[in-house]
Formats: sequence, structure tokens, C-alpha cells
Amino acid sequence: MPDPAKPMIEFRGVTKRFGAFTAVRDVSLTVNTGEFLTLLGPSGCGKTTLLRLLAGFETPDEGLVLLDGEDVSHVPPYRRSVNQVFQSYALFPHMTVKENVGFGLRMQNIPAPEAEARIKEALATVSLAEQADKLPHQMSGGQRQRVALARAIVCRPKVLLLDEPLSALDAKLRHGMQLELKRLQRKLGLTFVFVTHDQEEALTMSDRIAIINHGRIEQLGNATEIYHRPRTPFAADFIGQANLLSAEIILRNGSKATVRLDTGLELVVACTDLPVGATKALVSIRPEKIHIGRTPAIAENVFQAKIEEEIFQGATDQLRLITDQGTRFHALVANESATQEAYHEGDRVYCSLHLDDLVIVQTE
Amino acid sequence: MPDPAKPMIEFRGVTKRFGAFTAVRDVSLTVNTGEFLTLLGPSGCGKTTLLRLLAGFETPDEGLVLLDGEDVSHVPPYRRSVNQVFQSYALFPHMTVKENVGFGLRMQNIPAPEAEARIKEALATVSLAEQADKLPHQMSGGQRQRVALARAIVCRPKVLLLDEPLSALDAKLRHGMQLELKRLQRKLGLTFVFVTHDQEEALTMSDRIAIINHGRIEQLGNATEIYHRPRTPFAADFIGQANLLSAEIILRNGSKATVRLDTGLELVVACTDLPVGATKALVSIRPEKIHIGRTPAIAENVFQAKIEEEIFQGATDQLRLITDQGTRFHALVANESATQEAYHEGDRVYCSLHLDDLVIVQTE
Amino acid sequence: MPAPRPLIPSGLTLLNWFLRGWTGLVFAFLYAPIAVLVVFSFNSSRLNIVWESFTFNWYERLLTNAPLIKAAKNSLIVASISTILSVVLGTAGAWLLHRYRFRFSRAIQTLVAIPMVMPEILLGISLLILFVTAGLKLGFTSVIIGHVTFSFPFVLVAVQARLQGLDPALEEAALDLGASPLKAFWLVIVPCLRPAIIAGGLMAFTLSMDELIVTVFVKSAASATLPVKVFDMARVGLNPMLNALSAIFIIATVAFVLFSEYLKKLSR
Amino acid sequence: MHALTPATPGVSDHNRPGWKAWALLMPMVLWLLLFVVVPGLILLVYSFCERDEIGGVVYSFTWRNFERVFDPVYLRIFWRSILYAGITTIICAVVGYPVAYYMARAGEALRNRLLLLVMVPFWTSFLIRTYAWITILKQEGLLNSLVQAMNLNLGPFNLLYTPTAVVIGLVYAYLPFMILPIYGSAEKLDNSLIEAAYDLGAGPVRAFSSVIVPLTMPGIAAGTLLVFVPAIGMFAITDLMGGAKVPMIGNVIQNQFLQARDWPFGAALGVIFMLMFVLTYVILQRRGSRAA
Amino acid sequence: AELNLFGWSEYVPQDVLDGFTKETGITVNFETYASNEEMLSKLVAGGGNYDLVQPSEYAAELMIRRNMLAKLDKAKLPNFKNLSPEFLGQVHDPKDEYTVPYMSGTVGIVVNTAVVKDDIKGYKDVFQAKFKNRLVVLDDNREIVTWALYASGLPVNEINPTSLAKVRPLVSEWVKLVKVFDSGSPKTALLNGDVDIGIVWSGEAALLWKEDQKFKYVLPAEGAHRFIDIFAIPADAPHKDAAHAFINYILKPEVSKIVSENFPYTNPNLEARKLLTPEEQANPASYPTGSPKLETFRDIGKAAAEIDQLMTDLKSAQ
Ligand SMILES: Nc1ncnc2c1ncn2[C@@H]1O[C@H](COP(=O)(O)OP(=O)(O)OP(=O)(O)O)[C@@H](O)[C@H]1O
Ligand SMILES: Nc1ncnc2c1ncn2[C@@H]1O[C@H](COP(=O)(O)OP(=O)(O)OP(=O)(O)O)[C@@H](O)[C@H]1O
Ligand SMILES: NCCCCNCCCN
Ligand SMILES: [Mg+2]
Ligand SMILES: [Mg+2]
Repeated sequence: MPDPAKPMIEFRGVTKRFGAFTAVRDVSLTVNTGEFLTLLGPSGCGKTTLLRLLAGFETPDEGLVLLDGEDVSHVPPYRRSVNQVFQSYALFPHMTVKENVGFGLRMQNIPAPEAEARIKEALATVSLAEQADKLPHQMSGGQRQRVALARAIVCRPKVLLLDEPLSALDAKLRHGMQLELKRLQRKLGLTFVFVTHDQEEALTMSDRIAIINHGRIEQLGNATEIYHRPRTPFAADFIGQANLLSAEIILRNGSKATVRLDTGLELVVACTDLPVGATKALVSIRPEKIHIGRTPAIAENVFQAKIEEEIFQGATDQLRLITDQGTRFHALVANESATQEAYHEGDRVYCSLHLDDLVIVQTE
Repeated sequence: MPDPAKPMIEFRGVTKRFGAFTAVRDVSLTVNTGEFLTLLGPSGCGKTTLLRLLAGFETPDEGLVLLDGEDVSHVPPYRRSVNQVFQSYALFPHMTVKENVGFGLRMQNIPAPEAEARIKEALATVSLAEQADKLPHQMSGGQRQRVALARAIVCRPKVLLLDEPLSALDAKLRHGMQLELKRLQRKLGLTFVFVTHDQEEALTMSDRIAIINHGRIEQLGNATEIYHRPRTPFAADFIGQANLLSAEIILRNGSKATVRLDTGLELVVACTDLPVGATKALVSIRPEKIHIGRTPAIAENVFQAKIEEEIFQGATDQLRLITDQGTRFHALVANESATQEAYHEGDRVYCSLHLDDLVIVQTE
Repeated sequence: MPAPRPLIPSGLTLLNWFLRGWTGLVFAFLYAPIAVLVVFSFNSSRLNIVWESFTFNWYERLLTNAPLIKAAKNSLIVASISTILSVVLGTAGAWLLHRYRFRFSRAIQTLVAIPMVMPEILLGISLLILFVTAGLKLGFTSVIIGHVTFSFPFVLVAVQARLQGLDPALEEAALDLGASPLKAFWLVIVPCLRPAIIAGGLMAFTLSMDELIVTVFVKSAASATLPVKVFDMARVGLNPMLNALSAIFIIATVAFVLFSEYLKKLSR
Repeated sequence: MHALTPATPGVSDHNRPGWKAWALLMPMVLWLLLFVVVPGLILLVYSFCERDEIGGVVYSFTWRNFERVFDPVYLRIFWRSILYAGITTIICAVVGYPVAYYMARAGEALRNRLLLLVMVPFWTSFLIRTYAWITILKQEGLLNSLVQAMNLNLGPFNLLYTPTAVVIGLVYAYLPFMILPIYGSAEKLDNSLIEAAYDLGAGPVRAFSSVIVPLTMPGIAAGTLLVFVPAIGMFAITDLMGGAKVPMIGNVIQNQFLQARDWPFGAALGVIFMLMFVLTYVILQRRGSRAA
Repeated sequence: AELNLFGWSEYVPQDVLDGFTKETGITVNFETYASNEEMLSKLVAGGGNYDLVQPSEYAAELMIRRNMLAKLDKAKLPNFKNLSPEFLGQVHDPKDEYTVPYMSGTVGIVVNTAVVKDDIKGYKDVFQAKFKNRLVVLDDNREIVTWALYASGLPVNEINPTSLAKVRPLVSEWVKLVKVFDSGSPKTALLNGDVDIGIVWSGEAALLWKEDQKFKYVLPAEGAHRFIDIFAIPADAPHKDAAHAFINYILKPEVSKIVSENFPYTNPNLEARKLLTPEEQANPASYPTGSPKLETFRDIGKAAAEIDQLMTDLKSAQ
């Protein structure tokens, strides 16, 4: 079992440029053995480039990349115990599924019977035991992606890099594979670096999440930290849905403060994240934290609003609200059902907001 | 304004075979003018093939395809007022964004000043006004997809076919584009046929949804029908998350019936969907319909369960439960917050289930 | 969709160096004889054997050698026309064979390969017999027919290789947007095939510029190409005038390339 | 990602040619019939005829020419030609592959420039190039002077008019025809496949042999065709750089038309020669389409 | 007006063609060949529209017999008189009705005396094991077989399977000694130092001598080939007048002199010879002294094919 205290991966001030363009800027990051780290960020922010630096396809222009304590900045990819699931699958088109999965083992000169067994196991893990003799072009996108996954895990590398490994799967299959991956990672004690653009996936699976923007790490923390305590407007906005409201601080009162939104609506927030001299703040409110009712609830902030639009989302309804002052919000409520009251467009409702559910993400 | 009562699209018993393989079987379907229809189904079920039949890239082996009342089964694609956003974008690599978007207008010999204006508008719609002079390979996946969208909408076809038009966008952008598309469709009164593998997207956007499986329409209805009243196990399982439980009917009592699950747990269901002679049934329960509490709530079905696992999903927590009888469920609760009690692994809780929230999807 | 990543990844430094060095050596090999003939084009000795002294004499004599200049002109005419025809025939053929399932696709495909494998002398003689029998007067037409016959398959093969990687949705998108099949081909497919068309065209041009044996048989005296003239002059040993001619050719080409790239840069 | 899943396979309706498609294909088909099939038939007819004293063709049926083709003398020549062409092809592939690969991986501007630079030397007449090689390889030539000047204690090399010189000449003449097709298929090669091989522990050599080569096989096959076939038929280089000592099949065919004036025999040799290739080609094509 | 001339390569100087055009206004389309057989092939295939060809004596003999040549109009050739009778009335055209001699020459041995100190007198001295890979010879099958026939004392114009069988071992041995077979420019290998002895056209030898007198020309004692290359007009020539005009022009002494300067073969034009410099006249390859045994070739019919097969066989057997 690997030692979970020891860092398995370390980036020390890594910068990577492509010509004039800086894809990764001064990234420092430590991933512990057995940890599940997710890189999350918009397209083109440098996630794949970070993985490539780890896998050895790129050399850093500045800084060091350490694997298991050893500087590998100039070690070629085939000498690193790191395997990758490629964003584009990168299956060898001339090899069957079995041959694809067995490639890494062949390169390690694993004896045939053992290899055979491991391939079988890996294919079973991704539910493709039956398809071992197909060629990649005979499979659907989702199946291919699973082959790519099996090909990487069969090598049992110390570090597994997964570049959007589930993006081609429909929600059903995706959920199944998420659980499977997580189980695998725990069982083998592997270190995972995972890239996704699906935030729910990130929140569900990761030990820690790094929010990347323009080649920089914007925030690093576990799922609840990232979700409940975004540090920057970008992080707040990028993860989940957020109502981002800019406000003026008009009153400080012990551990609380009152802020006024542009429309005039006043809200009470906690002072924890408010530096002393700040006069302006950006407040983030998660839609599901806004409690909707026909009657006002007991909370620091209560105000009335009208439902402008109701959008059915399956398990939840999204409500677009406008307060009497003119501030627009959106909120989530459980969908209409036997036990749940229904709200409709045009209804006037009470919104209640708990003090701790208003998060300050930026001050001035 | 088009007449919303007149069918814009009609499939009459359409079958399409590829060699021995039947991709579309005996599909009959009417889409009204101005309607937003979504095709939903697993990979390879025939969604793209249906669109291709509409666009004119395939001719039906049996049946007819009518557009605006006219049989177009043998009209070539370039003579149909139908435009498509391709699953693979299919941007012309040698043309700039502007030229790509303007291609359809050029084919229609729209005069330059008008074309210019329409291109500008379309690009603004997809927030790409700034990128007009880039080449496709200089853009990220998400940007390309938006160009493909702009290229199709700029032609203002009667019918717009969208094959997973938002799949490459991150959640943030995706939400924005969903709203934008919906707005556009309403404003121009266009008929949309939309393919997605994102169920939430389907539920959010569509007037009606067609669930496709193995080339057949399994269920056709609006979002709430599809979500709340799935007709087949496939439909129940494919949309949202569902607890599918097979049960024996042990007692009928007026409008209610009692069923027993394999584990022995007994539940009360409504008789509405239970045919007279049926002895077995498949029951579907949405996870969010299971009310969790420290105390039993008032409902037809109340039972105790232990929390096996708690998975953080952002706005909600997923709970995996096991009843005392050994039945496994999953349920959704709002995530821990200032106003919401937290549940943890190992906790014993009461589950309450309203009669109407148990849906019979199959009987024997 | 990942960003395009050209080149060998920077993590594979050694491989990078090897490839670069090797390519350098091979280009040295390709250009060694070219360098020699450029140097000897300034050698005063008529025999290409030892360096005597520097002279422009051969260039001067070259410019007054009317038959040679005429042959060079003929060559350019023949190569240009047959390249154009080859490109048209080869590209259209490749597209049609790729795009449609014709009944005799495979047979046609095999037929296309025959001129590539046919020894030139056989092609030359049999075409000559054909032309003489058919009463076609030998001249530019017959030469161009000969050249197109063996060079268009090269274009076809190159374009076909490229087509295999082309997204069929591109054509469909064009049709979908209202372009007729012909317009779709011209406005979308052809630009996408450009690299292959250029490579194929280059091969066709090169083959035509360098073709001797077929030409010897199907030319008339007035349509003799440069290789024919060069062969007449050079089969008894190298003539520095020919060195001069080659040097001019190569320098002109390189200059042309640099110039057109410069123009491209300007227009951007 | 979806862009990478190939479009649905198989024959779709708009793959069925209408009359317009046929009409557009006709020029090429006619061209092939007129200028390939008809001349081929002429040769076939000739191969069964006899010659007269001056070298004209007498239309009387005989198998004699084909009997002669299978005389051990000519079989030996066939074999030797195949050997030389084979060696040439292998060297071209080995020498040209890295170049093609490098070009394919280079940036677009550099790529186009290199592509042109590979072809430009061949716009001088081949005879001129060959003489330039003679200037380099001859006894008192540049190569030997260079070796001498560098005091390398090597040589002098006696290269000219040896089989080595012939192979050098052949490799030089055909190298671009190996490089271009390989370039074509390497350019399409998905980089991430190679990276996947490295990622899974394959060093450069194994990545090359088990992934890169199989995936660029179409290019290698096309290059082999474009080099091997003309190399077998080549005669001028064997004459000029090899001293015309050992005839190749190309020389023999050439001789029947230009020296011995035995056209029917030349035609018979040519027919067999072409048959050999058409068969090989058809077999390769079959195999290729089965592998795809 | 036009003239389509089909002639030997490196035999007609460009200056002469230019001069003709200047004088008559007739443009000359000049095409070349490297052997009589090549020329015959093109003529038989047709399509060439040649007005004037330059066969050697034995090819002319064949062409006359096959009615491929047009009779000359001597009235249009006033300069015919300049020719030496030595080259007229030959067996291939006893009445000089079809042909006009252009140049003559011999096939003999060139020795680089700076390297080879032996006294080389004939074929047998050339083909010695010690000269292996030091030899260049014409790439001409009939020539090579002829040398072997001379060396074996057999007649060179009556070739049959028996005589061929007799010389086969000899030729087989010779072929192995040769480094280069080249009829186009055999001098090159000698000048380059790649070989030391050659059996070549006398014109080539004369050029070598001009370059460096260490290259000595020897006519083989066993006997040597004397060729006469002639001008003739194909029967179907479209521009017969132009062809006559060209022949007449070439026969002018000052024009013929230019030919000799460039290609120092034996000039049959006596008036032209007078205009040559003493050195040129003294070039032993151009104008051999003494009384060597010389013979012209006759057409040998199908034996040509047999010679060809023999040589192919022997060369490829190496
Ligand atoms: N070889 C390269 N040359 C030039 N620019 C590059 C290169 N590789 C990457 N880039 C640029 O670096 C940036 C980061 O790219 P990267 O592939 O890491 O993004 P990403 O975060 O993985 O995006 P996505 O979610 O779309 O996969 C992008 O803007 C990209 O265009
Ligand atoms: N031209 C063809 N030849 C043979 N089979 C085909 C062809 N086109 C489609 N199919 C098959 O028909 C089925 C339906 O394909 P289609 O592309 O419509 O699926 P889809 O629902 O769009 O899937 P996805 O979500 O993966 O895009 C697939 O199983 C596919 O393999
Ligand atoms: N380069 C011109 C050589 C002319 C020699 N003609 C001789 C022919 C004897 N067969
Ligand atoms: Mg990426
Ligand atoms: Mg699809």
C-alpha cells in the first residue's frame, strides 16, 4: 500500500509556453499518494497541458515536475510509471480491443498468462468482456472510451491521468463508470488526476479539486470547500450555479454586516470574509439555498419576489425570480409532487436566505 | 408567424435499414410548427439517422417523410428548407468563422449588406462576435460548436435539426446557450428537432420528448409526462435516476393495491396503471420523491432504512439506503446548509413515499 | 476537442534531434549533385572534370542557344498543361471513386494503377502506334496525352489517400446549407484536399518535367521537350550549358517559392 | 470528442451514383480505355506476332516470344532486377521514412517548403543529375578528393561503375516517390496514438515498430509501389552509373525496341512484366481493403 | 520552310545548323539517336516525318533494299564533287543513288600510355586478366562480337550460329574484364581516370588525343571496322528540297571543316580536309597512317537478333 502522507506528484512553479502563448503559468501543486485530484476549468485553460507535463509529453519551460519524489522533468514518457486516458481515446486502430488493452503489458514484457488474466479483469471492470475481439472502429464512442480506460488501468501505474474519460457516455453509463472508477482507485490505492468539464462529476468523485483558469490554479480544495466557499468570482460562477451580486457595504455591526445591492435590496452577511477597509463586495448565493415559501421563514434575510419563469429540470424546478426592487435571482426547488407544493409563473413568494449562505467572493 | 396547428414534420411509418441492420423501425411522428421536439436515447439508437432522413441524406426504405405537408422523401438536401447542426460540427476548415456562417446565405444569393448584418446577428447570438475572422482550427471545441450553431440559424430554415449541439460546452456556457436557443426558437417560431444525451437538457428545453430505443419510439410526451409517468422500464431508467423494483401484487383494494418486493418490503401503489389480470409489476421510484426524516412523515408508505453512503453532488446529496428488509434505494436530499439538516453514513432514517410517487412501468 | 498539437512533443527531445539531423543529411544527399552542377556551371572547362576558372560563358551561350530555350519553353508548356489536366482528372476521379460506389470501382482502380507500372518504353511505343493508326499528328497534343496518362494516377492516388481522412459531414453540411453537389465539391471539398492536390500536382509536374522516353516516341520535332534535348546533348557527356540551365531552373523555382510566400504574408 | 468518432459506416443513399456522377466519371474512364487499355491490347497482340528483318511486325500467331521470356537467361535478369529494385526500395524506405515523418510533423509553413524542396532537384533532367553524380563518384571525383582532403585514411573509393553506384543512383532517383506518400499518411497520423504508445511504456523503437509503421502502412505501400516498379524497369542509371555491364529487365525491353528490333519479343516481356505487377497490386489492394 | 533532321547525337554541330538556317531561312528541327537500330525503330513505327536521316553503311544497305529511301537528285547537289572517291561506290549503294557520305571512322584501341606501359597491338592485348576493370568498350553488341571474330580469324560479315558458337567463350571472358560499356561517350571514363584502355569510335579517340597526347590510338592488327555514316532521304520525307539543300550545304568545304573541328572523324570531303590545321590532319585517330586491315559492315539480317541474345546472355551471366 502506498504511503498516503508522501506526495506522489509535485509541481514546483511550473510554466509552459507555446510560442508567445502561456498555457500553464507558475503552477505549484502537490498530490498525495492515493489521492483523487480533479482539474476543473473552462476549455483551453490548460488542463490537458498539465496532464501532458505529468505524462512527459511536454517539458516545463520553468519549474520542476516531481513524481514520487524524483525530478522527472526530462524523463521521457515511456520511463514514467504514469498512464493516461486520452481525451481523444487514442486507441490503436489496427489492434483489437484485447490487443489495445494488452499493449502496455506487452511493453513491460509481462508473461502471456498473467497478461491474459489482467486484460480480462480490466475489460470486466469496464463491462466490455464480450467485446475483446472487436476493432475500435466497430465500437460506439462510449465503448471506445471504456477501452481507453481499461488500457490505462491494466498497467496499474502509480499515477493515472484521466482526461475527460467519461465525456462520451450517457448519464446512465456515466454514473456507473464513476462508481467503478472510484472503487478501483480506492482498492488499488492509485493516485488519480482527473479532468472533467462536468462539475457534478468533479464534486462527486474528487478528494480535492483544482479550479484552473488561464493556466493558473484559482482555487484548490475539497468539494464542499469549493462549492460552499468559492474564493473568487470565477470559482463561484464556474462551479454549480450561482447568483453573483455586487453590493456596497453600508453597515458593519459586530460579526454581521449589511450590504446594499445595486437595485436597493439590502442583505445581511457574515463579516468573516470581509476585510476591514472593504467598501464593496461581490456576493454569491447558490440557487438551492434560497428558500421559497408562501409564508416568510425565519432567517436573517427575507424578501418577496415574483416568479418570472419556471423551468422543469427533472428532479428540480428552476425558478427565475425578480424581487420588488428589481433584482433577478434564480432558485431551485424540488419539483411538484405528491408532497411538494407547486409554484407557477406569476406567483408571488417569500424568499428566505440564511446568513451563512451568502458568500463573499471578492471585495474592494 | 407559422401556424402552430399545422404539422411541419411528419414521419409516416418510416423504416431505414443499413444492410441487415435496421436503424429506424416503423417510426410515425408528427412535429407541429414552432414545436421543440427532443430525441433522447442511448448511443446508436438511431437519433442521427432520423435527422438524416429529415435533412435528406438518407431516403426511407419504407414510409414517407413529409415537410410542411409535402412528401420530401426524394427531395435532395439542398432543396429542403431544413438546416442541421452536425454532431461533428462539420465546419469548413478553410473558411473563417464569418465565411462559414455566411455560406448558406451565399448559396441563397442573399445580397452582401443583408448577409453581413445577418451574420453579425447570428454571431452575436452565440457570443462569438469577436472571433469572426478566426479559422476553425484556431478555436476551442466549444467555440466551434457555437459556430456550427450560428451557421445553421443564420439561414432561418423552417426546421432546424440540432444533433447534440451543446455537448462540447461546459455547464456554464451550456446553460447560457440553452436559454439562448430557446429564446431564438420562440422568437422566430422555428421548429426544432433536437438530439441530446443530456437528460436535464432534454427536460428543460423541450415541448415534447421522444424516447428512442433500438430505432423505435418508446415514449412520446412532454417533459413532466416523460419524467413522472414513464411508460416502460427503459424510459424510467433512462431518464433521470430511478429506483426500479420488481414486485408481486399481493392485494387489490379499490383504487389501491399492495405489492411485495423481492426482499419482502410491502408498498402501497395506485391501481391506475395496473391491468386487471396482472400479478407482477415493475415499480419505478424517483430518488427525490423519497422523503427522508428523523421522524416518520404522513404518507402511504413509511419504512426505516440505514444510510450506506452519502455522495456530495453540489446542490444535492445522494444517499444510498438499505431498508431493514435489505432493499437498496437511492434518494436525493438538499445538501447540508444553514437550514438543512445533515445526514451521514450510518444514520438510520425514516423514508416516506406518497402513493402517487410510485409508478408502475410494466406488468405481467 | 483538443487543440491541434503539431510536431513531436517536447518531451521527446532525443527523437526530435534524430529526426532533424537525419532530415538534414537526406537533404544534403538530395542537393549534393545540384550543388555540383551549379558550381560547374561557372567552370570554364568544357569537360566536367576539373575546376579550371570562373566564367559566365555558359550562361551567355545558353541564352543564345535557341533550340535549348525553345525546348525549355516546350517543357514548361507541356508540364503545366499536363499537370493541370492530371490534377483535374485525378482529383475528380479520386473524388468520384471515393464518394460513390460504382459498379466497376475496383476495376477502374486497377486500371489507374497500370500506367504507373507500365515501363515507359512500352507506353511510348504503344501510344505511338495508336496515334499513327488513328492518324493523329504527333505534336504537343500527343505529348500531353502521353504525360497525362502516366501522371494523373499519381494525383489520384495522393488525393485518394487524403480523402480517407476527410469528414463526410463536410460535404453534407454544404448540401444542407443549400449548395448543389457541384458547388459543394468546388467550394468545400477541393479546398480541403488542397495539400494532397498540391503534392499530387507536384509529382505530376516533376514527372512531366523529367520524362524522356515516352516523349521521344510521341513528340514531333517542334514539340521536343527539354529532357529530349538534354538527352541529345548530354548522352555524350555533361555540357556546362546544361548545368547553367539547371542552375537557372532551380534558382528560379526557389525564388518563386520565396516570392509567393512573401506575397502570402503580405496579403495576410 | 464527437468529431473523432467516425461518421456512421457503410453505404448511405447518397453514395449511389446518379447519371451525373457517371457522366463526370466518364472522361477518366474513357481516357483509361483509350490510352491504357487500347495500347495494352496493341502490345498484347504484338506479343503473339513475329518480326520481319527490319523490325516491323508480321501478324502471324506464335507462342515463341513467351517461350523465350521463360528462358533462364531472362528469368535471371528478371530476378536480378527485382533484387536491385528491392534493395533500392528498402533503402528508400529506411532513408525516406524519418524525413517524411519529420515533414509531416513539422509546422505547416516548413512542411510545404520541405515538400517543394524534395521535388525541386528533380526538375533538372535526370541525365544532368546523373552526370553530377558521376562527377562526385568517379575515381578522381569530389568524394575521393574530399576524403583525401580530410586525411581520413580511407579510400580512395572505387564506386563508379559498380553495383553500389547503381543503387546510389536508383535511391537518388526514387527517394521523393517514397517520401511523398509516406508523408501523406504520416500527416494524417493522429499524434495522440503515438503518445499513447509512449505512455504505455513503448520506447521510440517499439512505438515505431508496433504503432507508427502499421498505421502508416498505406503510405509505405504506395511508396513501395511508386519506387519498386519503376526501379525494376529503369535502364538508364544501370547504363550510366553501372557501366552497362549487367542488363536489367528494363534494358532488355528497351533493347528489343531500340537495338534488336524485336518488338514482339519486347512486347511479350512487357506483357509479362505488367501482368506481374497488376497481380501483385490486386493482391495488395485486396489485403489492404480487408485490413481497413 | 522546315527540315526535320534525324541524326546521330554529337555528330552535327549546332553552329552548322544555325548557319544553314541563316543562309536558307529553313528552320531545322534536329532530333538525335544513339544507334542505327534506334533510328530504324522510330522510322518503322512511323509518325516521325523525317526529311533526312544519317544511317551507317549497313543500315543504309538494308533501307535501300526495303525501299525506305528516296533517290537523290544529284542536280541539287553540286558540292557532291568535293567527296573523295575512296568513300564512293561502296557496296551498300554502288551507284551512289541514295546516299552521300557524311563522315567515316574506325573503331580502335585507345591506350593511356601514362599508365599502361605494355605495347598494345590488338584485341588480345587489350583483353588480359591484368586489365580487369581498367577497360571501357563500346556498348554495341555487333561491335564486340566483331572484335572476337577478328581475334578468332573468322569473317565478320557472314555471321551464323556456328561462328557465334565459336566466339562465345572468348566474348564471355572479355565481358568479365570490362568496367564500362559506353558508346555515347566512352572518352569520359578514360578522362576521369576510371579506366586506362578503351575500344572506341575513332572520333572519340581523336578528341582524347587533342586533350592529352598520352592517349594513343591503335588500330587492331587483327582487323578493324571502318564505318561510313551517310546522309539519306526517307521515301516519305515531306521536305525533300530542304533535305537536298542541307546535304549540299554540308558538303561545302568550309561547313564540313566545322564538323571536323568539333567531331574529328575521318572527313570524306577532300576540299574540307585541306582547310584543317596541320595538327588536325596529323591526328592519328582521325587519319590513320599505314595500311591497317579495315572492313565496312554488311547487313546481316536475323543474325543481329542472335548477336543480341548472345550478348544479353553473357552479360547477365556475370
Ligand atoms: N502545441 C500547442 N501549440 C500552441 N498552443 C497550444 C498547444 N497546445 C495547447 N495550446 C494552447 O494552450 C491552451 C491550453 O490547452 P489545453 O489543451 O491544455 O486546454 P484544456 O484545458 O485541456 O482544454 P479542453 O477542455 O478544451 O480540452 C489552449 O489555449 C491551446 O490552444
Ligand atoms: N451507413 C450506415 N451503415 C451501417 N450502419 C449504420 C449506418 N449509419 C448508421 N448505422 C447504424 O445505425 C445505428 C444508428 O445510428 P445513429 O447514428 O442514428 O445513432 P445515434 O442515435 O445518433 O447515436 P449517437 O448518440 O452515438 O450519435 C447505429 O448502430 C449505427 O451503427
Ligand atoms: N557520336 C556519334 C558516333 C557516330 C558513330 N557512328 C558509327 C556507327 C557504326 N555502327
Ligand atoms: Mg483538454
Ligand atoms: Mg448521433
